[in-house]
Amino acid sequence: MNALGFPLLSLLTFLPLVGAAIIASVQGDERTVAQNARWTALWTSAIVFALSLILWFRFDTDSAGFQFTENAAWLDGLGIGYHMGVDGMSVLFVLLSTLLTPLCIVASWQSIQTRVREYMIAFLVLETMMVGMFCALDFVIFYVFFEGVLIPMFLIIGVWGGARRNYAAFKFFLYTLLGSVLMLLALIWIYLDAGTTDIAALMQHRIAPAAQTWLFIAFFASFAVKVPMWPLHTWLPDAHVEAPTAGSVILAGVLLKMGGYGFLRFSIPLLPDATAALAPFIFALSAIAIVYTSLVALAQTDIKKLIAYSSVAHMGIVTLGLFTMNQQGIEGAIFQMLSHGIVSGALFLCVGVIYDRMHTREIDAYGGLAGTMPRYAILFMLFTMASVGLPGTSGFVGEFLAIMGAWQVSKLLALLAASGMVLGAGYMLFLYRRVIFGALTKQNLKGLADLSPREVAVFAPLVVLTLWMGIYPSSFTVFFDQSVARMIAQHHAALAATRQLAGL
Amino acid sequence: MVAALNWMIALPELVLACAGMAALMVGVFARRDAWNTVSMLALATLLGIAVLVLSGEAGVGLNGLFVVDAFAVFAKVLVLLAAALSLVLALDWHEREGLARFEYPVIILFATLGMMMMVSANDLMSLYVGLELSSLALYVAASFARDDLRSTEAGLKYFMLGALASGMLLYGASLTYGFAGTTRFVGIAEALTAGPAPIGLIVGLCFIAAGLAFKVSAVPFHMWTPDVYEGAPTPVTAFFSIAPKVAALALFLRVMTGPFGPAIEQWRQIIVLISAGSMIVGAFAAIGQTNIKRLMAYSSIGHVGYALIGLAAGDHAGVRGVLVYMAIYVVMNAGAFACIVAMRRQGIARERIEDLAGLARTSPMLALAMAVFMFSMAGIPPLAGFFGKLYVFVAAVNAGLWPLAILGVLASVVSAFYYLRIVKVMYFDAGDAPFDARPAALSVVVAATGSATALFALLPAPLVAAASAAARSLVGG
Amino acid sequence: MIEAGAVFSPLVGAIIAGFFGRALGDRGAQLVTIGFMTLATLCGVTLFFDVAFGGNARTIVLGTWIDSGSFEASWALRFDTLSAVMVGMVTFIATLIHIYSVGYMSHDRTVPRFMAYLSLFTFAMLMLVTADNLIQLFFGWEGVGLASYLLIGYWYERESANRAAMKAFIVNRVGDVGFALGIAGVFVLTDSVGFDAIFAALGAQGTTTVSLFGGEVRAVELCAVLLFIGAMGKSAQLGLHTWLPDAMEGPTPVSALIHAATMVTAGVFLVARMSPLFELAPVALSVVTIVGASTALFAATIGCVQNDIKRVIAYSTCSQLGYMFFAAGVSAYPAAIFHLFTHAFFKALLFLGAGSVIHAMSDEQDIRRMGGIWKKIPATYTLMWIGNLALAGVPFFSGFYSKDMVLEAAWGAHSAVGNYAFVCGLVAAFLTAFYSWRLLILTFHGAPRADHHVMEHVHESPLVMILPLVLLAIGAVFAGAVFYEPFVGHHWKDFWQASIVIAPGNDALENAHHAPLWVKLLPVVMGASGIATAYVFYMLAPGIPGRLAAQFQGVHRFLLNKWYFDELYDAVFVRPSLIIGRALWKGGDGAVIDGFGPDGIAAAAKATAGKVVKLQTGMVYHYAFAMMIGIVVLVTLFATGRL
Amino acid sequence: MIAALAFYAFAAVLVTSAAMVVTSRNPVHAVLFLILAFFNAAGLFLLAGAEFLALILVIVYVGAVAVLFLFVVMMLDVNFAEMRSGFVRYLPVGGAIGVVLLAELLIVGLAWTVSPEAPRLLAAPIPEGVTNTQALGRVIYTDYIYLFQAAGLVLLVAMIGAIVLTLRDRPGTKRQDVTRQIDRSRRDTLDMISVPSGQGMTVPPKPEVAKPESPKPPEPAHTSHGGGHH
Amino acid sequence: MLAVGLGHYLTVAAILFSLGIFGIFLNRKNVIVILMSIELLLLAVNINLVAFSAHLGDLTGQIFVMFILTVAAAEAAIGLAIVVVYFRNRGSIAVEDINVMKG
Repeated sequence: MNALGFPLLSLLTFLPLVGAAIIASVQGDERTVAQNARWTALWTSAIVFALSLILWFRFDTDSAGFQFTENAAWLDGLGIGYHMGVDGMSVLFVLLSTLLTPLCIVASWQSIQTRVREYMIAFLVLETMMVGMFCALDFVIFYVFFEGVLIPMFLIIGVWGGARRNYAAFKFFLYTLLGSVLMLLALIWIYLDAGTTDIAALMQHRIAPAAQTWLFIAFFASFAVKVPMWPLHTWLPDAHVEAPTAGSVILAGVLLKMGGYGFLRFSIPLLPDATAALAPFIFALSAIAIVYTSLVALAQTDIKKLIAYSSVAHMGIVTLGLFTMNQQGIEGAIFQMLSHGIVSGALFLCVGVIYDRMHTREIDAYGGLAGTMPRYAILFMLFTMASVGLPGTSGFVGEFLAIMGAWQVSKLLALLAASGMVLGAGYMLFLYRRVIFGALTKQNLKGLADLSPREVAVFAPLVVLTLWMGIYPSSFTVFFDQSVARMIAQHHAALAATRQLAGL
Repeated sequence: MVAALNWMIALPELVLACAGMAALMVGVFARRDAWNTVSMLALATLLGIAVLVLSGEAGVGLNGLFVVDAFAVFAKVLVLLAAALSLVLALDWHEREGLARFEYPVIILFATLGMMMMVSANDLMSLYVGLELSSLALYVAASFARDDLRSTEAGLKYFMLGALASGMLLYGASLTYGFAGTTRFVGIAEALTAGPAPIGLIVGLCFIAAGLAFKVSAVPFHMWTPDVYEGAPTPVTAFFSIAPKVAALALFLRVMTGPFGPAIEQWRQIIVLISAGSMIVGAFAAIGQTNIKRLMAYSSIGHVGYALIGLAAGDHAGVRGVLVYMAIYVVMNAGAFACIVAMRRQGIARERIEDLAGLARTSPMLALAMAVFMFSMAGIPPLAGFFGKLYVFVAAVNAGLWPLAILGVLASVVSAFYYLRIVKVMYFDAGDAPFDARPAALSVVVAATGSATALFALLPAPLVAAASAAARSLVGG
Repeated sequence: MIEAGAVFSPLVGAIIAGFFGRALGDRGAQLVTIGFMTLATLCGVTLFFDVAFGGNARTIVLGTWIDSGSFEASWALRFDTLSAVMVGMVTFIATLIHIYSVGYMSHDRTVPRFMAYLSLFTFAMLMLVTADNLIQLFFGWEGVGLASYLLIGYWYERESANRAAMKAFIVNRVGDVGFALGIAGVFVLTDSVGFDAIFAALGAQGTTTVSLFGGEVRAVELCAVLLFIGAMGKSAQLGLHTWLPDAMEGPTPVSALIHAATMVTAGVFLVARMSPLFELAPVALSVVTIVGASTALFAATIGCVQNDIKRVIAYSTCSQLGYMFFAAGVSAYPAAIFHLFTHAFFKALLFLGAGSVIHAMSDEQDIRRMGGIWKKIPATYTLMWIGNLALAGVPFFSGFYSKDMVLEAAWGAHSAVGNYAFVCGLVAAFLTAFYSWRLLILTFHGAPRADHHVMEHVHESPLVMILPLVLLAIGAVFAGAVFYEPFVGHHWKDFWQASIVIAPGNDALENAHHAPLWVKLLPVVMGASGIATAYVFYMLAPGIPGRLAAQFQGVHRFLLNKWYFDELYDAVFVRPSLIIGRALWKGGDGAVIDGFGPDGIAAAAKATAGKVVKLQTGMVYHYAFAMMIGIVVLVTLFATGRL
Repeated sequence: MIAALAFYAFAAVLVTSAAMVVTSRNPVHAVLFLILAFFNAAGLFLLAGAEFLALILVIVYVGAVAVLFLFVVMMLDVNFAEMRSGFVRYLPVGGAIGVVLLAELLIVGLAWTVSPEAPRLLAAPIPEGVTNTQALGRVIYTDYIYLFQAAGLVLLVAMIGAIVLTLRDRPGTKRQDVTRQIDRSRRDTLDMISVPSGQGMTVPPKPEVAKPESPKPPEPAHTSHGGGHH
Repeated sequence: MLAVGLGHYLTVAAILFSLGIFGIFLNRKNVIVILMSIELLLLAVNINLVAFSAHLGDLTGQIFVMFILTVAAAEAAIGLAIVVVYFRNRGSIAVEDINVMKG
């Protein structure tokens, strides 16, 4: 099995389903069921998180290979196996998923009062899909989890969402589905070409450069929608705005990372020639995303939408970094993904806090909260600063490394990436100023309670992580140093091989 | 000509025919309470025959008119399962709708017999007779609610177009016979291998394909489907959407890969066309529907389009894909129809999609099951429907059918829209009064098909292995 | 240990005051922060003497920070002469301002917050100056930016304060983009971000070129210019200066600490710190000189017509920063730092004095509504005099030494840009003296222009405010004379050692010592005439300014409106951003992307669905017809082609 | 030569009457034309040497099926139509499609080729020296017993279907009860009374006993021909 | 020209078939005419088969025709039965009236 002697990753993946089954089987009146569902979901996700910490401590950071691997037969007819494992590039995402889930459950403790049972089941199923996706070492397994996420997320947005939840849920679902099905074809092509969908084996497989472009476009269709890259981003603001708080947290925290992870796991290593050829195209889109969505964010009147657009801009930094194909760029991108997972999740939680109290997300409905909610103001400030990439917070490291990487590719690109620093500061501070600062003139805001202990408990880990990742990021980058270095080396080797072939 | 009768290989069919007649007798003489008795008898027969089919041996018999191979066994078991499932759905429904006449299960039995004969056909004549046996039974079943205008209209439309379709099929068969000098599948294949197919045979091929396409309701021979599905009593619609579809597709596969196997280059294009058309119509036409049965009709047209992708590939992978697809399709469609059958409020069967509103609150398990079926039909992993599509697309890509594969995935996105709409109505929309209590049998069907659909990913190997073996017996490889 | 004490004790104070402020109470928070600041000062001043005069330069590595491939940045405390000067100055002045704040902010509602911010700022500034690599410098850089943002917007209920805070942060960010890119450039050039490694690698990279927008430029020039853009942002140089006057929305101690004495000088520090790089980049140095000189002149012109007491001093700061830059630009880094050092004292003194005046005038800031109060607040009056004397470069006050040195160095560069800087500097010196005395006279002399209600309340500030002023005044008087010799004397190299590098051939500083007498005298003359002019204008013939303003209405308005920079930026950047953002949102996202993308496709699908459904007429003959068409099409396609 | 003339005659009438079937306004006329068409088709069969089939066509089709059509047409008593509006409207398109189809089929028919393999593959060559009926009789119950039985099932299903669809179980209708019929004993129903001649008769009063009704035909007559094939 | 061959029979069958098809989709009034058109289709098939049978010297075609006749008879029975029940419900068998369900 693996070094641990038990299938840790499968356990992490499927344990939430057990919790979901328990919740589903609870009988009784609505209150009992709801309370039971909450506690069961919390305990399940907490246990999963605790188990996932084994990954943190036992992961061998000196190795670039896959660890904690598991293998089993599955789709016999196609020779596709159940293969799980993590390497440096995925392990932290697993932890991110397992961390955010219990926080989301706690955050939903009171804000979700209807159909609690279904809500908690949906979240646990979602956790299964997320963890499974990051652990999958088989392309088909990956795809199954990658797509499977849509189901619970669709329900979460649609059932517990806001006024335009139908539109948002459908848009989210169909948009991402459209992207993924094209990837499915590419997946099948690769499978037929290589005879396997095992990721480790695929890494050794050379795909004809002529085919790579098409495959890359197919992958791009899927991952770019998920990331989301401009101009495929419009589902995101809608989905974020309508989703319940915890849904937005997961959406921003983990789901967007699936696209970046996909690029990292598949597009770049499997399709080196196409990656090299199409990188400028990606850069162009990323740069546009950074400037364009930042400007759009400036014009927003809805808090969540603003943060959603900021996510698009931040993910533009990620895609930009990923395709620089140098250590700083890629590590910056990965770090930015992790950081964004924490920070944007926290920002959405921040929005949730006031939404729970006021039931509006209009920026104009707020103002001067610093007076009544000082603790909240501090937290919001911290995450705002992390979002604009203030050194010492997690947001800085990724962004800065990505800019370092971008500079090595193109000066103009780095300039555009860095312009996000200014624009980001612009819209985030603009938001903060209008919500937190200013005179407290609105009557209905005067009685707002500051953060409750439960809310503080939700934020505490995120605060710690934001600062930890900002002050001592090496403890995170060490996980993926080796994997990234290996990937870059392989990329350049593959390109050299192609050149050699072309030369002959 | 030495007749190798070898009638034992047709034992399941013989037994089924006898059982059908016996059930008829029971019904005639038992008078009043015949409905339940005959239904149970028919159910038992169907399941018993399935066992017989599984335990039977392979071979060609009845003077070469009849063939049993792994492919036939697979398809027959599927047909029998489908028939049994739809019969279970009918148990309660027919009683409530005043249709509880013992002839129904008998007709189902004979229809099933006809389908088994189709599946086992090894000659154009046995193909025709089997097809007509099942068709006639289906015409009757469609108009079974004889006092209901919609039901009789469904029967009438189905009949008229069906007769036209069999006319086409026959015309094609006659041309084929005229070219090959024989109606035996093997003979036709031999005649075709001798040289390039002449125009006459190609025309015959087109006509036969058209006739079969009608049976599987592929575009442009699909027009009857929505009306018939809507008009026929719901359990009959359930039956229509699964059993004849499997049988006809199996026949389609056998005819195209068997006798016309050497002419694959010609018919592949035909299949590509009708497959593409079916996927498009199935994806788009269902969008505006308000009647859920009609929606399911378009959905089934779309699904046939996907299955035909596998046929277009025409190789082992393709046939396997079709079989896996259809097996999964049968299960999820039966489940979906079980949910539709359960849509009864204050004694009146409901068919509008809006009637599902709020189901997630009033009947969470039913809603969950329906959601599972809908997501599965949309092809979202990890539900079973995804794997059906996966196998079909693997075949398509393998055969280089890129346009079809791309069209297929795009159509699946479009069709996801209306599947999602049902989920949306159940989960997002405000509730209505709950449905009437549903009979236990229905719940069992829903639970069984629902868990099979949801958990297929855990253990896909048996089905895939069986389909693979079946495909091998048909096309080798 | 002492190093860490100097840098981290303000942080400890900030944390305690910030998070436990409510428990500690105002007094407790003040005690804690001042206590830790005093500790820092003790350490800092000790280090100043130990390192700068003892020659014990050292670097203490605290741990790894960012590590990505060859990109390695660590947390470290670097103490060389340059750092030590800064640490000593910063801790000393910051402590005084902490103490001053006790009095100045005594009526504020959230004293602990204020004290925590101040300490936080000090910590960030110390991290900046003790950085061992560019990244940590950037950390401190942004950290002071944050603290500045928080402190400017301290009175968050005031809309103008919020705007000013945002403006400060964002304009600084523009500079930071240049800084960040500069770091990237340096990293790519030298494969390192640590100072020692950079400087070691630079020698070999002097001729490396990079392509930029189609052309080839020398890499070091590019890096130096980019870094200087960062410095411009923080030090409010021409173009990126607009935030500094607005920053006066913050409480006066903040203006003193951040926007006069310490933070704004970070840019100068950066250029000095990166002197090995700049020495390889003559073009960049010319840019520095020109920008610095222009700023010095430009800010001084505006300072002459402003009416807000703090804004006048703010523009004066801007102008003095320009002096420092052009000093650095002519490779006279020691002169720049020396002016920075003296300026810190007298400018903090001026600001705190202004604060004292404002305090006395019941929060009145407009000098047109002051006057005639010199007798009521003699201590403040005296201290303000000292500050202005130093600022105007009146002999033997500290400003005299440093400003003369700067101007002599500019002359000493013997280059076109040097001469430009020299001329600008001279004119600016005149203007400086002019507006300084304009300020003094309008504020303290003449007939009281405030209403008598305010006048009745005019009172001398408490001791806790005056005491720091006195200490600063001592500095303003003596710092120049005392530190002239080590900082910029003939043996400046012994003092600065390796912390500042001047390439052979860039002899401005050396030449300055041999400047002719007229060069040395001219600034003093300019200062004196400035004072005299102000005396004439505002004391003897108060009608002249009004007549001049009427006469040169255009010029006056131009100056009064600060050369229309704010309006320009508003029209070119701010407004368009919002308009474009809105257009992209509604038009780009809404109409185009969604319109042709998801929504458009969905609508098209629905329309298609409607059409497909219409085919389904319900008529059997149509169905049969469809089948016929189907078969005919199939036959036609596949059979007739084979005839 | 005569055969050829006969062919053309039969063919011409066949085609003409078929056209009339499709176009005549009165459904009764249409049925009658259909019958005419069947007769002529039978003639063609005869010419092609399929005597048995020719007879079957006349007997079964004309005798049963066509008459059934006639029966239903008259039973449903549909008033026959004014000029078909749709007919004209759709004629151009429909005609075009029909002409294309016809052209294609004609091309196919006229350029017919038989596979070179065909002679080898014949399943049931026409035996020499036996009549057509005999030849068919030889194989139909042996080689093709499967189809024969299956056809029987088809007819059975048709029968069941026709019954289930059209048989009305009207309340009050008297139905045949076979058991009771069989169970009847003469004693219950019959009293043998010897009547002295010339005296007249008095019937003693007795309890009412259901009289055996003559069984009502359970469904329309057309199923009967199905039985005829068995 | 006068010698009657396979082609002649096929021609007749083709014409019949086309007429049958024509009848189905041009008829607007009476369903039963459609049923009759279907009989024409089958007749065309039968002529085809008989002609091929004669041409090839093979009995199979004739056997096929026999079963087609049988099945067609059954089909006609069912068809008419359905027409009858439909008439009972709708009171009309005009083709244009059979349009309750559409879309």
